[in-house]
Amino acid sequence: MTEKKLKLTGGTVDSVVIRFVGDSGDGMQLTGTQFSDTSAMMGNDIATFPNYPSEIRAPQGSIYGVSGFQVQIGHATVHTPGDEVDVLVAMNPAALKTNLSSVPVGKTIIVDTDSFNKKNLQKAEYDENPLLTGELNNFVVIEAPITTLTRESIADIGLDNKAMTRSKNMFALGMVFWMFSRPLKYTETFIDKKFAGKTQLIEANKRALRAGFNFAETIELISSAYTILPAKMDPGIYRIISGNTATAWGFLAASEKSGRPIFLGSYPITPATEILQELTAKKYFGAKTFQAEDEIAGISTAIGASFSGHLAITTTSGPGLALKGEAIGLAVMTELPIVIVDVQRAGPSTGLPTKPEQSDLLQAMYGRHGESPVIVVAAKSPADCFNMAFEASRLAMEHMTPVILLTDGYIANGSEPWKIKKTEDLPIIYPNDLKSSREEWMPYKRDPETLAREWVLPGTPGFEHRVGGLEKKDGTGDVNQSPENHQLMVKLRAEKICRVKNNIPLMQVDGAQEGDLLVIGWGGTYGSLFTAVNHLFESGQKIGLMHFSYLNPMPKNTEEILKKFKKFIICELNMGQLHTVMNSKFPEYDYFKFNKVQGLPFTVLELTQKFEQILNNQ
Amino acid sequence: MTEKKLKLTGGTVDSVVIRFVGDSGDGMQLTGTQFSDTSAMMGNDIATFPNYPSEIRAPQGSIYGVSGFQVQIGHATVHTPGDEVDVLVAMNPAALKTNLSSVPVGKTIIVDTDSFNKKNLQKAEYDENPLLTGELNNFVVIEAPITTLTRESIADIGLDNKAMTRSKNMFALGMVFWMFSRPLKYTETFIDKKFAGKTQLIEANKRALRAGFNFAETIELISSAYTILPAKMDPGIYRIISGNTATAWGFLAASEKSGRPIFLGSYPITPATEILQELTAKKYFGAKTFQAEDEIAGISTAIGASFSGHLAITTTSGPGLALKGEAIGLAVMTELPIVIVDVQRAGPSTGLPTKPEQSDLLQAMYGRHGESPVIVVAAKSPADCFNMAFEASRLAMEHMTPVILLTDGYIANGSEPWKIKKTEDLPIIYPNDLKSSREEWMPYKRDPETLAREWVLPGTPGFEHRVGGLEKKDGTGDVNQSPENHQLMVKLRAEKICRVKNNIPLMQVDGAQEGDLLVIGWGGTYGSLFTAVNHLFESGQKIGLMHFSYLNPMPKNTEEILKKFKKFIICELNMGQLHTVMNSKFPEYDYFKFNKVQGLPFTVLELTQKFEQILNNQ
Amino acid sequence: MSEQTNPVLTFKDFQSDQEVRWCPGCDDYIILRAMLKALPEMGRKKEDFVFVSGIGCSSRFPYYVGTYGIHGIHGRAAAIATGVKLANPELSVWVMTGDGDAMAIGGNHFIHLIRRNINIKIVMFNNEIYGLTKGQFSPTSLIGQKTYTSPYGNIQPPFNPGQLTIGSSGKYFARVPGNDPKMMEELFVKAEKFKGTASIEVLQNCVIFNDGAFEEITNKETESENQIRIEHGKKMIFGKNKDKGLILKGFKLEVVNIGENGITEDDILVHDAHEADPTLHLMLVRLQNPVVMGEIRRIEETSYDEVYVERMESVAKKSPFKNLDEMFFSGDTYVVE
Amino acid sequence: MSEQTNPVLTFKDFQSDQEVRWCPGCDDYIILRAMLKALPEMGRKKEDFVFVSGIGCSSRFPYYVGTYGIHGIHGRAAAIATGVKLANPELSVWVMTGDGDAMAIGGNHFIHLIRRNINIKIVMFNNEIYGLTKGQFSPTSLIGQKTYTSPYGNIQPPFNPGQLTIGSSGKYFARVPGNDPKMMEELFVKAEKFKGTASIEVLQNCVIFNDGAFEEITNKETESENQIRIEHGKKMIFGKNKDKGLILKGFKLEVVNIGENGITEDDILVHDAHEADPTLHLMLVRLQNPVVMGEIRRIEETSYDEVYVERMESVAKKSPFKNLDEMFFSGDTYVVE
Ligand SMILES: Cc1ncc(C[n+]2csc(CCOP(=O)(O)OP(=O)(O)O)c2C)c(N)n1
Ligand SMILES: Cc1ncc(C[n+]2csc(CCOP(=O)(O)OP(=O)(O)O)c2C)c(N)n1
Ligand code: SF4
Ligand code: SF4
Ligand SMILES: [Mg+2]
Ligand SMILES: [Mg+2]
Repeated sequence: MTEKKLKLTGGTVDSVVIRFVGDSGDGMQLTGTQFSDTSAMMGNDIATFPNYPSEIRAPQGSIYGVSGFQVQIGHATVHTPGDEVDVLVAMNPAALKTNLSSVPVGKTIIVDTDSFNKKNLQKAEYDENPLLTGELNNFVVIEAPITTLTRESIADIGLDNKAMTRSKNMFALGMVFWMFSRPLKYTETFIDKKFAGKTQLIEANKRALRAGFNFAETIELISSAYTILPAKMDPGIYRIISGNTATAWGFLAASEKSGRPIFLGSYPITPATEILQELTAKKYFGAKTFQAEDEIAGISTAIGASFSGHLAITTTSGPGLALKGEAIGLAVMTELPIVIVDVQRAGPSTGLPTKPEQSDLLQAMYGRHGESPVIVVAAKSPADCFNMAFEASRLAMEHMTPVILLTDGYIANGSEPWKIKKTEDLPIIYPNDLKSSREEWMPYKRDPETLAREWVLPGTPGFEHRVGGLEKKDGTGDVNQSPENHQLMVKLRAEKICRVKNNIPLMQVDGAQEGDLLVIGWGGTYGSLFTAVNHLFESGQKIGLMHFSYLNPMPKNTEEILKKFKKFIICELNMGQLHTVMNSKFPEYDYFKFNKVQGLPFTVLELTQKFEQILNNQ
Repeated sequence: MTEKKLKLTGGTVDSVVIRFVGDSGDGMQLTGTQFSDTSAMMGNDIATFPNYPSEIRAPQGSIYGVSGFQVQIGHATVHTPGDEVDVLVAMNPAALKTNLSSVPVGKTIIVDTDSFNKKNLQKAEYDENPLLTGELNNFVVIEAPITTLTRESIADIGLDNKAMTRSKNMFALGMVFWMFSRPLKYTETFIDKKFAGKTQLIEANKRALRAGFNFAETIELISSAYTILPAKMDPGIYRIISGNTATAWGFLAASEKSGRPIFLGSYPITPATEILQELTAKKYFGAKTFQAEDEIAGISTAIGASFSGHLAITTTSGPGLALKGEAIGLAVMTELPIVIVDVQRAGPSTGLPTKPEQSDLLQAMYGRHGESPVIVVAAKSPADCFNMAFEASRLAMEHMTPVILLTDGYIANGSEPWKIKKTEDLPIIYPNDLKSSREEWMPYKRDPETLAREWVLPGTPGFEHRVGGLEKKDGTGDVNQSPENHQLMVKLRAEKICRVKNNIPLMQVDGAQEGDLLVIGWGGTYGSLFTAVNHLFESGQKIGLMHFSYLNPMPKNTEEILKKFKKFIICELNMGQLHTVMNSKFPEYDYFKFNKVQGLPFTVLELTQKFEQILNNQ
Repeated sequence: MSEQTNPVLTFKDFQSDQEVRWCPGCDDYIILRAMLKALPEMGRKKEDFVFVSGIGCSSRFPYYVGTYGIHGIHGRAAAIATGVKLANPELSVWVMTGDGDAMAIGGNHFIHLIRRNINIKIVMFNNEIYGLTKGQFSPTSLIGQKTYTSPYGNIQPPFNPGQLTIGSSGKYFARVPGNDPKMMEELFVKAEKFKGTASIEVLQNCVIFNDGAFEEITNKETESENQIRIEHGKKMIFGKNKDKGLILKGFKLEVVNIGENGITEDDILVHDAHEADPTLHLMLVRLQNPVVMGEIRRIEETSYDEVYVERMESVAKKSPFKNLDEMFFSGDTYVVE
Repeated sequence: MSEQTNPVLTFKDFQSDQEVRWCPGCDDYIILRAMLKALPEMGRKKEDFVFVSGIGCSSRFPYYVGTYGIHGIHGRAAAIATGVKLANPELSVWVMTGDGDAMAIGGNHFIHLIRRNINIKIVMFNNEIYGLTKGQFSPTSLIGQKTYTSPYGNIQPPFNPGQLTIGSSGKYFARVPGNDPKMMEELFVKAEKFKGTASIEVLQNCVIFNDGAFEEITNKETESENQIRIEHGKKMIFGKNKDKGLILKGFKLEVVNIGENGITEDDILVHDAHEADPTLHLMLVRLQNPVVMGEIRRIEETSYDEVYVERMESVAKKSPFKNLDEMFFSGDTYVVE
């Protein structure tokens, strides 16, 4: 291995972005996760972004088969996986080719030279070997024959060639561990667990890991490794959690705090499937899951289970939400609580199914026939999925209504440290249970404050009643087609959702509380928006961030906040859907738009530049 | 029969509103249609509104079984079926009870006294007979033992009691014909046709009709009948047409003018089913229809047929549109032309399935995942359904995109005179067919002006290609997941729809062209809005009407028109959906809202009052 | 909420306060009466019944029964019912549906419910027409049938609901004429006791849009010749004079006259509704003349909901965590101070 | 666009320019090759083929064939194909689908296509798993199968695709192992000639998420014992030494050894794929040991699309109007001057 052109110098840095890229089969997701987890346990804050291809296993070495995992680790709180890559680990030419543009000049690239053979270069559409052409002159390129070294280090274990080669990701991970002074023990424990019983594999992986570590240490060429001090985070006990797991756990907590067992009726779809999988695996907590024949059956079973008194959930992504529209209308009319999770991905149609986007907001708000308002909330980060799943459940059952929870592929697959919540510290959820006496009770008798009707379950003697999709008479719930009653009921359903604003927290603005520019966002872009806003705020700009977790209804103080700023910019990973909503709710304000529709998150850089431009009146 | 309390005086009037109401089984729809058609043929303008119950045949005499048919006839152009009823024909107590509130004091009520027996009064929830209590004192009540008289008039024909009773609607119709000096011959011809071969029935119905007519004439108590002079309408040949028939015929015309055969894939749903039925019956024009297993199959077959080069259509109502959302996304991505007709009905969920509403606009605009813009157009009256079905087809095929056509139950079932269009007078439709040579052609090569891709059909040698729901590479149409290409394609698809504005007519304002108040509406409310606006305009107010037929994109001059007015009011049969759209597109203007959600059309009166209130600054 | 005998409940107890709104003369009234009479006989509490439907004339049914009920959306009754039942397996859950609701838009949920064998009863009102939408052909309409969407005669070959049930690996299928309240009543009670998905086809006359569709089969004059009513363990004999029966000939069932050509009662097949192999049942559901009524197939196995509950319990027993907190704090956690 | 023999076309002509992107070792490659070899043999023009699919690994198929094609949305391939075919009945339309695509979300369109008997070929890649979404159980997954959504073992009883086809009144069903390109190639060519809906199940191995699902059946060592390959008009004999066969015993098929217990070849059943009565075919699709391969059912009737075209033509002939204008101006019109 040779160090090229530029000197690599270690030292202490604030935060670093590392991206592991290789073939789908190269284990990059695992490598990235191990690096992230280890860093988190060392007290760094982290934010991750897995970016995998839509093919299951694309042909080896191909460009569309490249799978990547990016993590930012910092000693200050980090809110995004980072814009630009400080260290790129590229296991083959295709991985280098497709990721090079994210690496700024002067940064480090580690490559497995063994993979830069003619076949792979061709597949990556390189005419010549980029390691030889000089096109990488401006980077610190660390060329290591990783495959060979891996094989050598484990040659005597008795594995075949293919199996040996599979450990090369551990070798690469070892090198990176050394660069950032990470201990190996977490990953070693992980290996023990993962390969339990398969002693050869345990031995091979551990040895490869250590070999990489040692290799990095012993070769002179890396003069010194980077150090990242632990982040200043809230004291507490943490774990690394992905958004989908956090969503599942949030539901488990809501079930516990409401006393209502979970029923999840879903049909698998990327990137939402893990929620179904996680709750199925955790069946022992009493969560009932049901893999239905399609999305419509998924939500229909949830509606049935809600009628039977369960915390009823259905999880999906955009195309599935489209299919559920009619059934959501039934839940609106029957005023039954259900939570619909939409882990958004890039559309329209099948689109870019593994890439994140925020383009289902309008569908969530308006994608049903008739006047059928529902609560819409969104999670802003992987760990926040826990909170918002909890909140969605709470609001559904306290207000007897469907709630749509929007997350996206970015935060669903990404992970970050979660300061673990004890269930006893979570608020109690009060489903709007039967409280009337038999005499006063009617199926559509409403709570005077929330307008929620009471949730009366089959099996309760004396309260037998029927619900359904035909318009209901106010109070009795009988089928009724009278004009006045219809108008009244349409208004009551709207007002019921409107009053939810009395039961959600006020909007908290980050950065300046008043001033020149209010950045407005929602959902999974929080990390990037916050980082950019905070950066400018700390550098003295009067810039604030209003980030929506509650989209319908919006917090009560929303307009109050708008009044305190001069300019507004709405930033979204779509063509301007919150912009449409804000214009319809607060048309008095003039909003700039900043939109990106690339199946990728915002970079902090592009945001900062845009904000500066507006602040400087350009 | 006795004339009660007030004198009924005949004379010449401008317009009159007649409503026939009775049991679902009483044939009120037929009676109303006969009266309307006859009036139209006499040169009156007419507008009708059938209002039938959602039960097929509710128990006789019950309140929810009441079926009604209202028609306004005028010697000036009439645009609505009218607000208030001048003559109510009530065949039983339930019909009287449920319709009395629409009859202003002093107007005429014809009742069949035979039906005011104890059983029927009970079913109508009358404690006492309203004919005896004096509660009808302020109306001109014409009490006639219609059932008895009918039976007597046809006793010798040899029908059983039940069959004889069935002719009573003809007797009532005969009475009304006499009141308005209508000839019987149209209805007589109709009877001949309808009962062809059943001589007894022909005889019975004709005799009952004439008996009613004679009865009205001979009894002294109707001192003189109303006369309505023919309306001043555009010269031409007319026929009475319902909205659903007009929609079907508009498609037939579009097929003729584009050279593309029709394929309609649909699933029955009220109130859209008649379009499917009409096109199926008119198979001989080459329209292929297919009753699918559900709405998703309906639109999916249409997409397939579009790929095969047909003018592909699917028809439905709100719940069906919700189900079609995902597939519309596929048509957006594959850029295939299809027309989706949504005959709106009152929602949410099953709602009031036989009542009209305009509450699917936002679903049409936004009810899909991802960024998936489509063209949205709406018809404003029964006859206008012909134009807009034609337009929807034209735009779909010229721009290679899905088009949603919104009508509603009110105009779909209602009818009005249609000045028949000769097909040769209709514009030619130019589908965006293959025009490139094999060398230049690519599946996603776009017309530089419209951005439409070329429509190349299976069977064309040398142009084999695949389309699909995954994001497509600009030009080649290959599957492509690159960030930049995705952003480009999202923008191209949006821009393609945007450019449709170069291919639609400018907005024409009715009434004042500038001034104090601009009334804004869309779709089936045109008749009421126009009548109210025109009334105020003619009385000197600076009020205009901007009524949208093209909702997405909107006509180019929309903003220009907005600039010319001081105040704006958006009137809709929903909670404010166009309001949301206008705010998002033209947030600079301050819109009042006027909304009604009762499963009923606007009345001219309530509109006029509202407009006056705003004009008077209240 | 467990089963009990409740001798107090009567027909009246199960009536709802809603006025019944079908067309006069519709068989739906007969089905309703039969159900209201059957319900008290099932020996269960009133509050433990849930009637679920989609959209259609038939789907108005739940409004008329004074138990819990859901009038759902078109085609989704089977899925909604699945949720009701899995959430609370103690309930007696009934899907009331039409030929369109169950087999057109709802076809997928119908076959999947049957495949899973969840303890839910499906009563399909097969009138071979879409009633509520005023007369379009349905997936059971006959070839040539004239309806508003087949004015020149229907050309889509129909499903046979029994065959579709067997095709979906169904464990229970019964057929009953819509004009025989007695037989319906008995059948509903029997079906309630069956642990699994019961698919029941009622040949229901729609007087308005498809009057007389089953006239030949259900007409009181000729029914004994055109119907065969079978019972498990009994010989498959029919005819006014009980002089006809079914025998197997190669791969096919044949109708024979007892007493002719040396055929005696002994030659007649005994109905075996409990045979897991569906061969005979397929023959029976397909038979056109006579049309077979009664429990054609009834294979008692563990139902999905039972397995589901067992699985929940067995997994819970092996739970690695006492409670949620334990899971939250398990594995790779770390402390920030 | 009518049929023709086109001796010029080859395998290569039917390849598309897209790189094939399945996992290395996936049976899908074998199916693709078999199809590319079969296509030239069908004697039709390249431009007259349309491959339609839904979503799934299998549904990527159309991209790899150089004909016309639609990669649709999940579950809707059968419906999209129906539109393609009815709009242009001259085309040869193929639905390429998976067990999830065809029978989970697409179940309804699948059974309705089969019921209608439209001349469309369905090739279902049955790998008993959802491949594309990375390993959840499908409607054909076995009881006990561990997948990401059944970590404790699947408890939903599976469909049998052949049985479901027969339940849907299907006229054609064939089964073929995913590792036998020769048999597939032949079958595809035969199916193309069939006028009606052909339902073809390919037992397709998913190396990543359900490897070895059909190992016992398709393993080259044991296949001749565990499979029986049948042909219309031929005796149903199998075994390495052609020493086993099927006979009928009452309502059931039985495997017998030829030469044992006095059984000779004469006793062995002859396969009748053309018998309209589905009894034998139901037995054959259900047989577990051996598993039946080949054309199990092939009943040639007029297909829906043929009737559809005839109906269009016959009605057109009786048209009361020469053209649209005539209709517009027919009946009750009136003149305003
Ligand atoms: C999504 C949706 N599509 C269509 C309809 C219209 N629709 C209501 S009932 C029905 C068919 C009813 O037929 P069936 O199930 O046989 O019931 P029946 O009225 O004959 O008892 C249809 C098409 C609807 N309500 N919702
Ligand atoms: C509406 C919708 N729901 C769910 C999905 C996710 N999805 C894609 S393919 C698939 C299942 C694929 O299984 P199968 O049809 O058996 O194909 P295979 O990948 O096994 O060949 C699922 C659930 C989707 N794309 N669209
Ligand atoms: S339309 Fe037919 S099925 Fe519906 S209620 Fe009337 S008679 Fe019964
Ligand atoms: S996941 Fe399975 S079915 Fe899909 S391509 Fe890979 S091996 Fe084939
Ligand atoms: Mg029906
Ligand atoms: Mg599969």
